[in-house]
Amino acid sequence: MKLYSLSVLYKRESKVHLLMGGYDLQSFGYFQRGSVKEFMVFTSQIIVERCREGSRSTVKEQEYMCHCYIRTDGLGGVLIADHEYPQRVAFTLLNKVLDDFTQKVPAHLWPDGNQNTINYTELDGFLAKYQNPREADSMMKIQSELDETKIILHKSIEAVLERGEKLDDLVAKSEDLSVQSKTFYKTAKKQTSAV
Amino acid sequence: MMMNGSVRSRSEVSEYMEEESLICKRLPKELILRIFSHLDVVSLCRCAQVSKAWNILALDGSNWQRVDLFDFQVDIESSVVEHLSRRCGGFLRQLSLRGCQSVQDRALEIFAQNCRNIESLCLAGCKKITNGTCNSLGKFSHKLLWLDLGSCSLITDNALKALSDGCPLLEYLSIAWCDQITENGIEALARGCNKLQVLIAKGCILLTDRALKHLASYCPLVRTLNLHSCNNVTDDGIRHISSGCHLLESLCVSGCTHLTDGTLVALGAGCYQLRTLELAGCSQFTDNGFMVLARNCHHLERMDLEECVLITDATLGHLAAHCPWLSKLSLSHCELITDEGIRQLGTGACAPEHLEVLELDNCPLITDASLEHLMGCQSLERIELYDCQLITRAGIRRLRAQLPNIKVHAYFAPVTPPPSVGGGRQRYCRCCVIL
Amino acid sequence: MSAPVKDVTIPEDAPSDLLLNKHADFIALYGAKKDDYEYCMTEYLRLSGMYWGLTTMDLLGQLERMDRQQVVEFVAACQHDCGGFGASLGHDPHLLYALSAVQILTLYDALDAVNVDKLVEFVSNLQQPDGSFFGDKWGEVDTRFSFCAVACLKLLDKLSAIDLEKATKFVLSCMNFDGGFGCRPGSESHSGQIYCCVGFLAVTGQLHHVNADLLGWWLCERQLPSGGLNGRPEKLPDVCYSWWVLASLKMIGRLHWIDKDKLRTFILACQDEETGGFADRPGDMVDPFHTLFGIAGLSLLGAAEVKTVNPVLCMPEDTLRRINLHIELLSS
Amino acid sequence: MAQELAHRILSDLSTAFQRHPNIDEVGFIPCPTCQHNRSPVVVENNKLGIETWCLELIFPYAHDKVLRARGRDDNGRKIKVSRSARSLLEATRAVLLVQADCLTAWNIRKELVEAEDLKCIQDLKFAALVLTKHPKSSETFAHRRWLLKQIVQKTTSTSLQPSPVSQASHTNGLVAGDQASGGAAAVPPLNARGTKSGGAELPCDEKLLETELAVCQSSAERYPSNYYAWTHRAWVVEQVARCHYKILIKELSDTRHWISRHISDHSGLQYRQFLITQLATHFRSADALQDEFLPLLTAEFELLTDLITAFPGHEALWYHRRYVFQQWESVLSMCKCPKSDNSASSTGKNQTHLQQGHPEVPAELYAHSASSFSRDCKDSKLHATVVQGNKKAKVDPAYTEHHTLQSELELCRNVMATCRDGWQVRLAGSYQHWLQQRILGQDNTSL
Repeated sequence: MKLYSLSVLYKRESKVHLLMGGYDLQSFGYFQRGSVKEFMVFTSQIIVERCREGSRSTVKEQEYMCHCYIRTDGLGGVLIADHEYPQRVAFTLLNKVLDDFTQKVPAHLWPDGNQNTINYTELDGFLAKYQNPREADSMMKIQSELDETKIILHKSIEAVLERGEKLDDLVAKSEDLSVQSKTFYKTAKKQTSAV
Repeated sequence: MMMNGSVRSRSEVSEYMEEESLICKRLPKELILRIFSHLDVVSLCRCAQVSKAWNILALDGSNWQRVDLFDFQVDIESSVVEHLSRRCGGFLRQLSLRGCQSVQDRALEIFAQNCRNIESLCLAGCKKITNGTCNSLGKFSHKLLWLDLGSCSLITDNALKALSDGCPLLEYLSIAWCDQITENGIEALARGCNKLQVLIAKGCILLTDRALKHLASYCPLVRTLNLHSCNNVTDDGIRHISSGCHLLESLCVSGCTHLTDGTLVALGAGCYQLRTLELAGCSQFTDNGFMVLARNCHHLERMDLEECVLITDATLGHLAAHCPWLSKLSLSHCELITDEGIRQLGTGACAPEHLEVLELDNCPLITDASLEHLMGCQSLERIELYDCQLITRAGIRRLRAQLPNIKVHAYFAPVTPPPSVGGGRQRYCRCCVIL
Repeated sequence: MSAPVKDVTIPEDAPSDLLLNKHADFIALYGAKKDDYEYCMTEYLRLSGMYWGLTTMDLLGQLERMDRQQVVEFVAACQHDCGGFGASLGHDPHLLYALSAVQILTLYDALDAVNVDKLVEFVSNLQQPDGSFFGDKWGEVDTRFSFCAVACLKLLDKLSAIDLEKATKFVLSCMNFDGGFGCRPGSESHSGQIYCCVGFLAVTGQLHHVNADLLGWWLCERQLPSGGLNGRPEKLPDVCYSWWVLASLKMIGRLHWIDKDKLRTFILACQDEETGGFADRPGDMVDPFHTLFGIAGLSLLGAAEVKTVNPVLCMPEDTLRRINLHIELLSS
Repeated sequence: MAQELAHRILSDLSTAFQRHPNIDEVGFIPCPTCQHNRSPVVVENNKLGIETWCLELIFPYAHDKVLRARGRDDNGRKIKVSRSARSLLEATRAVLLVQADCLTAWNIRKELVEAEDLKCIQDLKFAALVLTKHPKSSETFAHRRWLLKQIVQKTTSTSLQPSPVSQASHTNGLVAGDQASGGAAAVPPLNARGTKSGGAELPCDEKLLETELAVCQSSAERYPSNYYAWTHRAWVVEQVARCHYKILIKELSDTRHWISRHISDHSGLQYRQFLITQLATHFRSADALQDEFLPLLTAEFELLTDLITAFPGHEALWYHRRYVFQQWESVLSMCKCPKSDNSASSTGKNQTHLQQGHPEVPAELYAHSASSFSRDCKDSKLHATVVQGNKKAKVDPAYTEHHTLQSELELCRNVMATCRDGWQVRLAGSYQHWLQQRILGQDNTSL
């Protein structure tokens, strides 16, 4: 079971921007990591854009599970994990991270903050600690505090997109994705059967 | 190989039977022999299957003066060589067993005994042969002129002693990659074979300056010397050569990393006949060394300076000024070379008629300007530009326009038609292919 | 709350009828451009590729669209002096391609185009003292090769050429406690290997060795909510595994244990409407391999539009009837 | 032109391997066209990258060279065989980096090894590299097995090697242990491995074994439920380590942590089944089985119970439990009545056990697994049982009853009653069904 990326984003009037991100891409091929990272950011952004404030949702995309929690104050977190990673722990972590972030980064910095302006270094630590959910904390106990029935499950990214929206188009349009990443996306798509 | 012949034979025998009588009546044996003498090994063996008469004629040693078994390397067993040598006897002048890995000393002993007129023998890649073979050669093959022992890595100095005792006429010897040979072997060889003109000692890593000293003092006729990756050789060794071998035309010291400008100075002082000089990987040479060399060795035609990383445009200046015959020049990985150097080359004495090949791959400073400077080189056949990242498609196009027949080598993929629609759709998913 | 089941969801707009002619066209077109890079990439399994394509065409009743003579000549050219067949010209001989070759030549009733005795010799020479089979002279052992050997010989009516008792003993030594089979003794049960081993027992008339209920249960546990079947626990469903499992169930008379309609829906959803052909899963790239096993699977599920397929040899029943080859299966 | 470029890129590859002997990963860099006059072959801290635009250039070129080594030109016409070790190494390398299942290319490398143009160790290194790009290439693993056989045959005396027959039926007798079918008919003759394995020293080069296991590990990491990686690993333990006791134990504790981090990897779990099955042969008396083998099974049960509850909905875990249960039952049945048991396979097992001597049981095993428990789950009670398990002279009835059919059925009922997760419930259901089928199955056989 693996955690790949943990990012904190801010959402206001359906505009979303990344405040801080942490990544563990060791399990990917060395030359893929760049593109994979770009896609993790890209995906996290899309999901936060498409999900309501105050909602918890999990989006399944091929082998990946993107767990997303957006607070009513617009602060959102996305945790991208594999399908083995327990959803419950994922959301516990998201709660923790957003609380911790709120404590350490004053809210007035959120609206136009970004990776460079914001000083928050805990994410990698969280990622490392939670890689093994058993060691993370007594997560098996905290089941109660989280009502899983409220978590919305989407079967693919396409499922969170608005009518008529196509993921391929979004990828094609995106300025945050390098040419290499777009090629990577195409080939990866072509080879889903082999991957 | 004899077997190869028999395959066809059965079918052919019948056809030829009645023919044969006719032919034999019409043509005198001598004439048939004469015809056979022009056939290759396989055809001869096939003819040998046709009839008794033809068999005798076809296998007459006089048809077997030159035999090259390289094509059959895989299935040449010692026995084949033994048959062959018995059959050819004194007639055999040239034999190539290149790559016939399974051939062993015993077979070559029989060969040496039977074919004493052998002049040219290639044993390159016959990995199993040892000093034993060279002893046989030393004992029986006194007319040997040309011998290739490349990659016969089991042989040692004693092999060369044997040759020096028995093969005084030897002019060409290759002991490439025979890495057990030392200066003692070379000394013995040099003492006995003073007519030596070519010595290929590529990869004889144990050779030292003293080996070259002996060579220089006993073999004044040496024209070609290859010391590729003989890493113990220093400037002193080359000094001996230049003082002893004034006829030297071709020298390869690529990979002799200890050499410095001293070598180039020495060559300039003694080897005016130099035409070919290979210095790849001799990273200590500088412009000064090449200045002396160029000023003295005007006949230089082919130079490999790959990875002589210290040289600059100045060296090109000297070559352009003093070496009018320069036809092939490699500057791969000479990272200090700039367009200016190429300009001098392009305006140099060799440029208009002689310069045919220029290798500039991995010269990062070269730009399209260099290509402009070379447009006058009418005889330029090939130019290497791999990894010259400042070179553009446009620049190459312009050069081609000027020199239509030139081969330009760069990474720009040849314009291939875009992958046909759904090209990727023809994949098998091998991941789950069971049968 | 758990990880969601490893499975796919079938899109609403997924095809639900058999696009018979499109598939025929897909196969007919396949390999038309032989200079194609992808074509070169698959050279190493060419003969199998041809078998997949030709069998598909035959099952679709359109075999005559393929160039019989060209195919037969190519197959013959792939035979080596040792009697074995390489995947393509210049490729080394291997049991896998010996079977493909025999299957193709049987489809075309052209076995006389090759040296059958040599081939039989090649196959029997690969049997080992323990009864197992090498895939080629380099000595890799796998129950797949045991199947290739007997299937080959059965089609040539030369089963007597090998030591059946030992061969069987080896295959049975690869049976696991769960009733399944692996590639070697002690190896994990795997639908593909199960197909080979059950197929081996079917060909040699020894299906009684199988614990049909135990194995049958394991096999139908491969069916996922989407209706598709996977090859092993917690793997994604795949059209080709649908075949390996389905055919095995058929052989041991337990086909009725799975939900046929859901499986049919899954297989049909793996078609590509524009290009024709089947993919491993809905929305993926199609290829001849999955196309054959998609079609063959539908045939086992009783699709009227396609010929009946033989679950053991994955060839049309009518072809086998022609050479009057009959294989006894377990009854439900 | 295209040919020359392809040739150049192949030599770029060679240069890359010469300059960076420790390349440990290969990957393709998505790049549809060649933008710069720059080599598509790059090496960054020992990772080899190849830009995808050049693949369609070098693969056909290299493939053609391979065919030429087999006397065919690219149109399949017969031509003179041309073989130069160096160019064949280059060509096969290029082909295999792109298409790892081209067995002809691997065969050519085998021939180069036989001609001593290529060292086994070198090629093992190359094959390992290929696996970083194609982690489930069966041909690559097959080639490794061939290379390893070459090395093992050189190092160990032939007397050491079990005849395939005994080996096959041997494993079978254990794996298909209580198969109702005839699968287990053969009584395994005691083979060389059996007698040898008690010995302290390893029958093979430790470094070799280590690297091989590491290769399996990384391939298993790169592709989940990697059938070829795990069956290869089992082959290595059998053929290279000759199922040496210490290795089996070490593997069992090494993979323990791995599987609790890869709970859906059935192949990994099945590998533990292989290890446990092989270990059983080392406990050579009914007593030893009870005192030393049963605790291993208990530990496995506890591990599973823990994982199944912590991570509901994983079929792989439930399947593994089926194995552990049937092993448990067969061992118990043997301990209860070793003589009277007539089922061919278990008699076979008993003979094996009785004929063999008594091995020293390493306390570190229990220490080790205990520590990995405290890492994986904080179940001190279990910790206790296992540690005593080591010391206990006679088997404590309390815990032979620990996993009766009843207690397993109980577990299923609990899950089905309490668990909110539908899939988990379904899995418990089919485990229950399996258990019930066993009862029927055994009734049938006893009749």
